[in-house]
Amino acid sequence: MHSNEVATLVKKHVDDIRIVDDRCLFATSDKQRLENILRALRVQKVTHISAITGVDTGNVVEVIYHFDCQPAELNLKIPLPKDDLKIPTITEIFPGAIMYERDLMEMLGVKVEGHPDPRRLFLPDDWPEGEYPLRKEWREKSK
Amino acid sequence: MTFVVPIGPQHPALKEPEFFRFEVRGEEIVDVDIHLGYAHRGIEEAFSRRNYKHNIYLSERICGICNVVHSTTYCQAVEQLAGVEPPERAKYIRAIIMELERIHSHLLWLGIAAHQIGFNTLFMLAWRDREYVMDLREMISGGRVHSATNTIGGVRRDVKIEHVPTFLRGLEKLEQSTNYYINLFKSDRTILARCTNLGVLSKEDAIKFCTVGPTARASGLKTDIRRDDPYGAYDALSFDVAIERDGDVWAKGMVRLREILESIQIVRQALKEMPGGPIRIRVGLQIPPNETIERTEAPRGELLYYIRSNGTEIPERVRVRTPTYGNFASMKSMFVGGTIAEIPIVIWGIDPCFACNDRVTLVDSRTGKTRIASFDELRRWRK
Amino acid sequence: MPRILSQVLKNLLRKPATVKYPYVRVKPPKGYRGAPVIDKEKCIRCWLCIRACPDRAISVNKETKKPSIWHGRCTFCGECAEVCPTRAITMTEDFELATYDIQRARSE
Amino acid sequence: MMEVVNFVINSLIFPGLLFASLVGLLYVGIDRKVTGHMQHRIGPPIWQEYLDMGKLLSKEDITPGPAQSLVFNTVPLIALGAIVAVMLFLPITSAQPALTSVADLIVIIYMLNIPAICIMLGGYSSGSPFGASGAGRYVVQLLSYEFVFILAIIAVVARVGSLSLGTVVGYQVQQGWLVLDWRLLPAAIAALIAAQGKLLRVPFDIPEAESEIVHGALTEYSGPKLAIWRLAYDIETIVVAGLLAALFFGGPTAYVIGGTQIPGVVDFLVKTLAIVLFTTTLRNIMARLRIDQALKFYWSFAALLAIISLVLVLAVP
Repeated sequence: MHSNEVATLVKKHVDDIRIVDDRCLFATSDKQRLENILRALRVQKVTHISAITGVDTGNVVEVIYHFDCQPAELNLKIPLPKDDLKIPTITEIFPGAIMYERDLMEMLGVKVEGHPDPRRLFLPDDWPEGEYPLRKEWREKSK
Repeated sequence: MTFVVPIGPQHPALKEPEFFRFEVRGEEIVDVDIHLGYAHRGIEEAFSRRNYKHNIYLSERICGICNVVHSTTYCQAVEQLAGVEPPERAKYIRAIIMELERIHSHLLWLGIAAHQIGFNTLFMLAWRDREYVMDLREMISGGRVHSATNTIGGVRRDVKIEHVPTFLRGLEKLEQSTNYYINLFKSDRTILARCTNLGVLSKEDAIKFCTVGPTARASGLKTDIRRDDPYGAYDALSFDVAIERDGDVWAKGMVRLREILESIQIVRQALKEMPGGPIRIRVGLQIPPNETIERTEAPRGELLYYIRSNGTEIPERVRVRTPTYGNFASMKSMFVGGTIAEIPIVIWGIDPCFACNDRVTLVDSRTGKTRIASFDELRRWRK
Repeated sequence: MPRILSQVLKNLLRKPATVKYPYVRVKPPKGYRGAPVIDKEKCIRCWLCIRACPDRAISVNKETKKPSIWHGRCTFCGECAEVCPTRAITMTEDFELATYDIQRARSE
Repeated sequence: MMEVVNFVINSLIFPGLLFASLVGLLYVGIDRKVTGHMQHRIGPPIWQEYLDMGKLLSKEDITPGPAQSLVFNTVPLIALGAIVAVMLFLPITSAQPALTSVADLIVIIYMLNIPAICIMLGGYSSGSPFGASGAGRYVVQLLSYEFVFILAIIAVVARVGSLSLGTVVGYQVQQGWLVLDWRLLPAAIAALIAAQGKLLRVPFDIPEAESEIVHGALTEYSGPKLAIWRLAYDIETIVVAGLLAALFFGGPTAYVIGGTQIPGVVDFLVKTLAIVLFTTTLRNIMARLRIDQALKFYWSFAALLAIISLVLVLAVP
């Protein structure tokens, strides 16, 4: 699917869509509608998730899902306020996301609900609870 | 009754530190668990503490073997953020160096795979031929491994006209020996005995776990970013995507060997069709707030960079998703049901690059007691 | 097996592909990025190299007031040589930089 | 008195420890050099094994904590002693070995297994999972090659009608090399294959496959103890080659060329070197098999060769 087709597919579930070019688009949604988008993508035979990125922007942690829609890449942003850092897992629909969600949990402290294997991935086992190295606060602290 | 066989963090089958915990019943593997993080260097965080120019060299240091593709992806992403297009000639030079890197990486894979199955002669021969590629890379970039060729807005070194004959001679030699290896791989009884029907990744599992690169292609999944989402000069270059159907170690090796041949063709074509003109343009490094993703096909598969800028010379966030990271989820389905003797070659079948993989966190000397000692030790040793 | 056997026997009669390194040296090609050296006469103290260096390997020598490159951090990217307005920094072909004292590994 | 002096000289100097270790180390050195050239590189100098041995002997003797036991410390010496003892039973200068007994082939077969058993004991007592799994693999490997090896020897014995190695060599002096006898050719091939397994060379280096289980049973050994293991292994190389030479390739024969008497020991050295180089070539053109594949190979193909030979010898007079 090219960007326009992806845009029409997900249009009713997202707040805002920015088409960069034929093969790249950004969209913003929220976690209630996430599953609808995933199902819509799945119906259209989108199976590959390239990565999940977490960005700390101050008060909000943005979780960005990068879906490979052959050839367009859909970047789906889910902003999460810092006092409610919870997001449902997508591993039931995209099992390949299992590692990325573990990474997201330990690096940014986003709680992925229903994840089958919520252990640490990169950080050592004795890493203190509540310390998330890619958060803004942590950067201030470690300067 | 099951018992646990630890592989790693230091083990002769692994060339880099990583820990695999195999649960076995007799000789049969029933479960596998991977502990990552022994080579953490905190690169994603370090990216947002340096300016765009310095980050080129940081991105090259993520992985030694595929350094050019890292820096190319990074530079292309920053060029997209800045809204500039590098000159055509620069794109071709990037393509040439990236393909040379693919050849070198796949020959390195072949050598170590041969070593894992105890075939030391093939190991030595493959690495001898890899030396030809290294010489070519040294000739055009000035470094055997780290090419330091890419810069934002183009490349720093030109391919000179007097290099071309040497290039064609070297590629000729490589093509000969690659054909020899392909024939050897197809016919040698001991290689077939050790590589076929193990570590099988079915096409369904390859799709399910989002595998990338040669690992996916060996399972019959026709995916190649160079073809699916062409970047740089790949729009204009023609090549085939090598795929195999079996999904075992042999198929993974075969895909890589055939890709070497394709890469040789690409380099030849690029040398012939390379346009003249400048090789770099100046780019102002005050990049307005924006975000972008860039995907390329590294030797091991799809490489993804996500960069967000914030108007300063320093990026807000750089996310790197390396190919090995994408392939780890599929590892369980490759191992379960196999035997202990297969572990090294199956691990090596996906061509893992742990240094690529472990780069996300930041090592801080103030949190975590075990860290204090090791970090202080490092410091003392340095002085 | 026959394929590799013939290759192996052929190799027995050929000259080995390797060389005895410390006795036989292979010269690096032109444009090799080896240890950077600073020509003090040419240096005009613009400090562009310090800004360009991605590894912060270049510092100012307190006595001579000229830059010096610490090889312990240098990654041999060649940015300093590229940025230098008077071509005072050049990349040599010297790659044998092992030393017992890491602090003395410097290009003054 | 004379006998005692003779015995001491035999066991310590010639053909015992000194001679065997000098030649064994040299042969493995040649093997490594030739391997290097076969792999299109220079390879180590021929005397590299002597240097390695000197280095290992000069190192500190370390025994890891879990491996502290009498077994772990003594098995290298037992292995070395057994393998040097076999040297005394081999015909080296002439058809007559330094020590003889009525059925010395049986003694040799037993003695050749002692180092293998010692390696297993060392591996199991080392307290390391790699050592244990290497020892486990060694058991399987021993089960696979030993049967073939013994069958091949029995074929020879049935042909010659004697269990004495001296008689076998004497028989060949009159009747020609046994390998040229069409009935025994399959047995010779089977014995060479078994020797490849006995000497732990690719494709049968499974018990010490370094990319899978580090150094197998010898993982925890270091310093002088490892040196003794290496020495035992190097002497085993020449012992197995010498045994094969005596069984199938005519044993040591003295020649007269141009009026000069060339002693049998030269013939012995040439023949053993040829056999070692043959195994070197084999190990450079193959990949390591898995243990189950090796077992299957020995019990099907190699055993079949040996059995065919035995049947032929018994059936065709």
